[in-house]
Amino acid sequence: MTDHEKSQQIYQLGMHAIRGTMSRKQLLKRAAVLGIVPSVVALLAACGGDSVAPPPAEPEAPPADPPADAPEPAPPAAADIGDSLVILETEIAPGLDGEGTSFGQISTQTALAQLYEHLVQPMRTEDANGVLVPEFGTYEGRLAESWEQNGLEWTWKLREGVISAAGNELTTKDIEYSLARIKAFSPIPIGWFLMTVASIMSLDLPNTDPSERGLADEFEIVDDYTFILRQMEPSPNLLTVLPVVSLGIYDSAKMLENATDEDPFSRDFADQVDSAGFGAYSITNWDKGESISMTVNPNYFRGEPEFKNLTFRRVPQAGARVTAIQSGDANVTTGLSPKEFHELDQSDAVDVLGWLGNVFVALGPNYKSEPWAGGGDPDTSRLLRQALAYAIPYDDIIEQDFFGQAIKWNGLISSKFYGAVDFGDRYSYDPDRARELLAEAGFPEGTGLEGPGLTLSYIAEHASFIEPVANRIRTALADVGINIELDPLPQTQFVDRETNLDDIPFSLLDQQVAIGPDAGYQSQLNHVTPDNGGLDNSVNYASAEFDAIYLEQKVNPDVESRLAQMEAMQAILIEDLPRIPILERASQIAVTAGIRGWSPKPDGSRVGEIWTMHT
Amino acid sequence: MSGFVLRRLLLFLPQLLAIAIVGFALLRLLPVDPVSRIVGSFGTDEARQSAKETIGLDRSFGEQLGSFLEGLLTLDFGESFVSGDSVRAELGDRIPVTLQLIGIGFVLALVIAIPLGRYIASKVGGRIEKVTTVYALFAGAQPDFWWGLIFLFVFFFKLGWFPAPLGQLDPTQIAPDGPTRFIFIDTLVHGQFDLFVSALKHYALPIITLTFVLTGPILKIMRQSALDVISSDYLLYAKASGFTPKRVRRMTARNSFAPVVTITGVLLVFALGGAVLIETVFALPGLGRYALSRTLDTDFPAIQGAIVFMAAFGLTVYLVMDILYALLDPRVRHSRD
Amino acid sequence: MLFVRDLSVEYPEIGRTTYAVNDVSLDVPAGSVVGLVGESGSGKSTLTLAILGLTRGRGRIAAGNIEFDGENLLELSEDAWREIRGGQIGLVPQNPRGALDPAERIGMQIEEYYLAHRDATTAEANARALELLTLVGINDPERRLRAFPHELSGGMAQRVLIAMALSCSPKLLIADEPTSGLDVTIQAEVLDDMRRSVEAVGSSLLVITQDLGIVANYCDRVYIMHAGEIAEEAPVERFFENATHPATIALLAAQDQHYEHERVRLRGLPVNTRNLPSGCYLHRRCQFADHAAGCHDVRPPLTDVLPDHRVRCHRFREVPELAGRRADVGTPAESAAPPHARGAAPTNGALLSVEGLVKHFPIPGSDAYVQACQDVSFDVKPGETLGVVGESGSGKTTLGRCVLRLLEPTGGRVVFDGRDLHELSKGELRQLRKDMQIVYQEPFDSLNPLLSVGRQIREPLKLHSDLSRSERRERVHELLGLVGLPKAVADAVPQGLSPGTLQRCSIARAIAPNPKLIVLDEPTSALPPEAEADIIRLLNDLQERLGLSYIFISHDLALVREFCNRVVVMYLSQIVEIGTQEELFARPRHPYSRALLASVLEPNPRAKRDVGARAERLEGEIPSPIDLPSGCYLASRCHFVRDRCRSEPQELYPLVPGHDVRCWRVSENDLTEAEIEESRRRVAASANPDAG
Amino acid sequence: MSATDTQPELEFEEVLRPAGFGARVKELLRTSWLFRIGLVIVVIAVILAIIGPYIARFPLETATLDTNEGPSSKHWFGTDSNGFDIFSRVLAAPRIDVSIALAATAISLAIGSLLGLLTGYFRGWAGESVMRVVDTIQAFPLFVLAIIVVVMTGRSIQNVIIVIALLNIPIFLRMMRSQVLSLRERTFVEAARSSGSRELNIAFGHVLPNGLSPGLAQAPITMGFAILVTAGLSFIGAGVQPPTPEWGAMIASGADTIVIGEWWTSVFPGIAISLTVFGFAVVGEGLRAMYLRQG
Repeated sequence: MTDHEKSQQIYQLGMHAIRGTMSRKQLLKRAAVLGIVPSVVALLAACGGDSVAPPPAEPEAPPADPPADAPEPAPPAAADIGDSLVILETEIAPGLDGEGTSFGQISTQTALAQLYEHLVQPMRTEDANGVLVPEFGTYEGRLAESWEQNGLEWTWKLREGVISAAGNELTTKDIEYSLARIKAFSPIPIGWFLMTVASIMSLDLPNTDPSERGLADEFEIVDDYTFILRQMEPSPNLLTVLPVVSLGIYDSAKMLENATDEDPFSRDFADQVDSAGFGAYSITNWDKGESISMTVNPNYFRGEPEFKNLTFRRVPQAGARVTAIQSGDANVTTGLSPKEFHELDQSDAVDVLGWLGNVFVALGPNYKSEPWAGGGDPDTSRLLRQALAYAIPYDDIIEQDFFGQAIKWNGLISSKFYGAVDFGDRYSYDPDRARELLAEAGFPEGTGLEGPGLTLSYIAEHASFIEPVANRIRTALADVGINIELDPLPQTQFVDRETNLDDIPFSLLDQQVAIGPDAGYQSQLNHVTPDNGGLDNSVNYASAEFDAIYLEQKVNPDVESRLAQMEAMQAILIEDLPRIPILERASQIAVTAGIRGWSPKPDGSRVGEIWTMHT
Repeated sequence: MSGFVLRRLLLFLPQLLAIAIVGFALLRLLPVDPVSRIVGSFGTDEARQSAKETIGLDRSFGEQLGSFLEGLLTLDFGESFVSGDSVRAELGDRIPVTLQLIGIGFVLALVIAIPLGRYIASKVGGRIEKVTTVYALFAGAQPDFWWGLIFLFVFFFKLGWFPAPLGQLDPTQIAPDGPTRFIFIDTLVHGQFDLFVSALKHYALPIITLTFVLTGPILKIMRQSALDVISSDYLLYAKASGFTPKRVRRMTARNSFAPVVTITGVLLVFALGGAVLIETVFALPGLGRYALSRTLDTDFPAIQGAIVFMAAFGLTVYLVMDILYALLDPRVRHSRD
Repeated sequence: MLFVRDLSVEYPEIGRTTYAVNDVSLDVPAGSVVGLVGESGSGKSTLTLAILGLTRGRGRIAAGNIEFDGENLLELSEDAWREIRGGQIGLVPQNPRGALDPAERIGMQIEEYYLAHRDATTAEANARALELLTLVGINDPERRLRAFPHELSGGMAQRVLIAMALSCSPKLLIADEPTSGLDVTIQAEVLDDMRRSVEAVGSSLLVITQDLGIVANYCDRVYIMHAGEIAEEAPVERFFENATHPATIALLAAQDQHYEHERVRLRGLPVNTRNLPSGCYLHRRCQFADHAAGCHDVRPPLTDVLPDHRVRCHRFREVPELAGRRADVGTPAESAAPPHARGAAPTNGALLSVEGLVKHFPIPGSDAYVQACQDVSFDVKPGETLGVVGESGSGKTTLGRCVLRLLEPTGGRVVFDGRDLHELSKGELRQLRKDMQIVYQEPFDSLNPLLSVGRQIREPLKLHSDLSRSERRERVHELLGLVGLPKAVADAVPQGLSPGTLQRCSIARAIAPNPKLIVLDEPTSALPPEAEADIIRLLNDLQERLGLSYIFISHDLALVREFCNRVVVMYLSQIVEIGTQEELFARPRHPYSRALLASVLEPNPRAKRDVGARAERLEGEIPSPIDLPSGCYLASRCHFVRDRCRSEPQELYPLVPGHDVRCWRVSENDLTEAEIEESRRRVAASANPDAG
Repeated sequence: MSATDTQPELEFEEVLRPAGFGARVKELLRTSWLFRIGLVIVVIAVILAIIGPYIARFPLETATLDTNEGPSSKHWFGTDSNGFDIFSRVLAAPRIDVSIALAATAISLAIGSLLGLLTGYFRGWAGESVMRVVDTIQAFPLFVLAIIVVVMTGRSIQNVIIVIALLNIPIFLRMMRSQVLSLRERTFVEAARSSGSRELNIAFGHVLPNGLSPGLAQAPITMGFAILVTAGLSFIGAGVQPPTPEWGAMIASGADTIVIGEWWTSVFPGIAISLTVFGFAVVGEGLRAMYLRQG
């Protein structure tokens, strides 16, 4: 079976999974449904890891981290915060199982990051602004004390004396349990992820009966603190995958206490009742949908954090979150608009921390919808897309709508990812050029342009800052003769249509995050056709040439030639423009003045590990 | 009288059932498809089928309706498509918030509007009467959500008298768990007076907003009906009969309350639905926002649960209103159209 | 007892103050009955309230003195006032149903009234309430005590109020139009009761009324109010014979043959007290107003004509002569042939014949029904006026509707112009409608308030004629002329027009399609007395010109006598007597007809209804039309009742040709004149033991 | 009296009131300052609904670089985050708000009155059933129903109009029906019948126009209410599509920033709603008082 066939099959299974896992709890209880959820993976918290090699772009990246440029590091205002933090979020985790229905939710990932601990995490160093910047490619052991690679075999040594919140000591049993649990529900996201990206488990013959899905060759216990992982084929991404937020290790003792015959892996318990992790915190109170409170795990191996009690509260209104953090009613919040971060940055009571990760804004003209399909002619389509790319006032958007807290995106792969190419000013704001291209495509001055693609959709809940962008684009497109309408969609609808149905005719994407910091991976996520293993090709881009190179680089162990292949792929993308890249924006977080130690991740969990926060 | 009440009671259940069924059918008639949203466009037929089976949409309309109605008997609305939780439990958390908001808002509005309306009715043509009448007209025609924002701007942002709009309590405070889920009751039951005060502060602005808007129409009706009574022949005759002022006041009160009862009922039903606006402004986790967000999520069981509760609430209000009206005005006991 | 001096009630308004009662002085001596007469809006009701220290709305008593029983009321404290109100001075208000608290049971209201003035227990008050309801002749008083006001008829409510007013035996009873909502037979009963109670305890009675019959029969002294002032005051005989003020004369002329109506009538609507003219308030309306006499500029003082006869008119010496009272005219009772009635009915075949008409109104949700018409048969000949009289609930209005098939009869036949109405198709019926029209009681109600009068008159023309638009317009103007109205009315809406004018418009609409028959359903009962006379003249005039036939439905016997050729008397869905006008009024046979006639109050103090006439009075209340007795429907109220009456349904027996009576005793000559005389004598004796 | 002998003349104090609405409104205008104010507001709102978009000082839907500016001599009401001129959009919004209100009210008035007329005039089990249905509908918080329907069928002006019309049909239906129930007992209806008019002609020619008065007096109030509902729906994102200038959506766009002091984005459209709805309410009250006086 070729890789191609394999990934196709897995893809099909994955689709099953979405149906099952996304539908509801009972299904999970029955644990009878297979699936992977590529779509949600796209939204999923990206793994915190780095590519093997540091992204080449970093040294040259012109504006480093805009918010970090804040005139002077605000003097740590004498905020007497105490040992409790109030964190405001747009949503509160509806479930806490890394393999549960809600694993894709930012709020769930934020909570998991506090409750569970991982084998490894990327190394981070705190910069002057109090941001723990990940240093891609270097890892520190967490639950793992050390590890050794030998071909396809990785030998892991666990840290001794690590005690869970429930008081149980970590042993290889817990690793076995956690992996078995992942496999039992495979192929669901994490299992799938381990398999496809890190090539850990042989999942080519999925079995719907969980009882027959024990760990086989891929895992072996040596003693209480030593175990071996085996890969199917060489993949440099294992360390990248392990820090994925929902890959936390379970306290098997506690989990088994709560298992039932129907639910041997305690999914109901882990998803809806309590956590069972080795993380820094444990749950004290959970008001579904409204708030979740945590207190410190006294046994945490890294010691006590400065903030002992956490309260996550749901405050969907950005304005309310802003006021709350200003008034000191809350200490941490995210999910604000650039403007709000900008405003907060001026306030003495609040510090805004920022890091330029892989959050981007792009237009997604769908190949299924006219006029972007170009009537079936790829050339017309390409010309139209290029016209769009020349018609967008990048600088205005960055300055007016993002207050300079973003940079123009000169490519279709996040600039900090491994293998990303910066195409410079391949496209810049040039309305005359846009008009020319439009005419060339057969639509002089926009005459003759029609179709559902002229309705631009975006997430209504993000309207406060994405709508100005949409309006600016609308105005700019009108200027070159493309008249579009706006159609904000509720988040759930937008996400479903964007990731599952792929039928949004024209979307304004925001916060699209890739999970693997690797150009190949991001291509697989966004641009490869489903037939060749593409995951979230929401604009239905299909290029045989591109797919062919992708499949080659995927199994290419040679670093140099793989880099060349990835560059070739991006060269195709930048001409075809399956999406119109607009900008990369900063990941930001607002904290009560004086709080430091934010450990950002290139994902949606935003808040990161709170354990590292301090004043 | 008892016949009247009985007749109204007999209507109650069929009406509730009708709304429940219409709501149920409406969700299935509207162009939304929870299955597609769950499965995605690449879903195979089996996948669609399995998802359908899971959420029960594979069965015939009649069967679905049957089990929905069966659930209704035990107030079981099923489990949410989105959260997987029991909709009844979710409603149990949300409903108290909205009921407290509009309940207190209405009590205050009535306590202000009734005596004031009665008072200005006796001062027709006077300055206070004119100002109050204009106020009544004005307040009855206002966007409450906007006033909520204005109040927030003034009393929170500018003056800092009230806490940030962050729900029922300060973010650090944790609401007691039960027994009623009404925070004002639960905090007292548990003797958590600090939480009670905090809740009071958090509810203050939304309630003031609601009261500000509600006072208008109630005042208008109260003024008019008190005016009608004051200028009525029977009141004049009561005076001409040498009745004591106390008796005359009782007569005025009793006869002018009936229209107030009606308008209160109508407003109450509307406020339950309109509460979503104030809840949104003040981030109160109430029923309105629940209904809104679950509507956005195409969460059928949750929407159905919300519809049934709201219908039951509305019908109960109308029932109580009719009975009160009949108690106050014997004329309707005999014939009511 | 009561002496009112220079009383004024003012209504302050922005910029000016108006006086609803202006400088009024009025005496009600102990043991007397005083009448207060005036058009609506003349300030009568305001005055009566002011006597109790009350005003409506923002009014206040601006000046004057009220001395009652030796006390100056206006100096009283509020507590003392409360004792006077209801305790010393009882008020029977106008609008009886509106005067009762709608949310309180009747019994409770009476008890509270009683307890407000008497130190008694609730049980005693309850007993008193029961006693009083019985006294004012309410059937089944225990049940009524538990009733709410809306469950009572207007008449019953009026009696409840009378009972309340009498409950504390007040020294002065003020009755504001106490009988306006009552049927004639009951009206007489109530007034007799009130008068009797005044006589019995030596208290006094102030009656506010527009009905000169009541004045003539019950009052000792009369005050005429006009525009908030007393226009004239006089003892009752002098009032009728030597009226001096033009307003008084106009009032009298409408009901009294002694005056030539056209010569003395007041023009236009009553003067609005909010907008009083200079000089004599009446000068614009008065036919005798004269610049030279100062009518236009100088407000006339109240001047003594005789010591007990005062009048507020500059020309009081000339007016009686100018008005031309004819001393030679007899009282109406004596005049055999009223001027407008034509004695002999035309003899040609019937235009309309009604045979065995039955109309039931089923009561929803039960098998019961209201019997509105039972076996009604009569004819109407071309050019004839058939009167239908009866009290409320007798079925006369239903009959009028059924005849026109505006209601579907339950049984029987109506043949109009040779065609059975009930065999006609809907279309044919609509065609035939042009030949039969109707004029209604309520002028405001019978015209569409939104449409112009002209359009409403045009409507039948549009349906039933081929006239072009402009022809129709012309025809409307012609019709308006015919009913005595200017063309301009055509473009006006009904609002703002007087009831009399509106009724003319209704008549114009009725005659527009050139009908053969018009049903007149109490066309004048909602009109003030003067307008009533005008309308009757107009109808007579039109009948002469256009050869119309009328069915004239009325409860007013005087009008029927004046206006009709033949008369049908209805009682409880049945015709009890039918005959020519002369026959019926000269020799009424049926006990009900007799009672009805006997209840008529002649506006002539010299022809007071004698006490003996009470023999004709009917006892108790009309039985419910849902649950009619098996025998004679009148059995429960009739003085001449025999056992046979109670069991045997009555038939219409022909007495003489053209005169049928539904009473077996009359038909079998069982009820003799002697017996009637005997009955009279007996009642007279019991009513007035002293005279016995 | 002989009718034609004398020159017909009217009694003095009788007033020939022309048939028509205008004359009565004039009277109302003369007597009530509040009504004058209300009418001025309504007239302005209606005029703006027609010309608002054309008198705007700045393009309504063209994003500019002047974002989030406070009120100034250039941008009288400031600008929002899109760089839209708020003053221009406040003036242009009646095009949407007032039009939606007008259309929805007209539809509900027409349908409600028609149903009310039919169920009231031709009574029967069908009419009774309609009333029970209306009872039931009215017991439901309709704003929520509106949300459900608009969210699920898509935001569009048509959907908003239809939903608001549905909300108001029961009000007009009840008004008309109760009017008709009393009007059909009025004798002028029977008079028309006795003239030979057909039932339908009577129902539509006589009963309908008379029964309409309270509904017409209610109409401005309903319009105000419709503006509130439109704005409310937009506020929670179930209204019209952006960037259409609409007051509720404009308030919503500033809702997040008003609490951090950027007040102008929400305040000005709010004032516009507040005044407009008040104006409609005042006019409605005035008409109602007029109707009651004449009734």
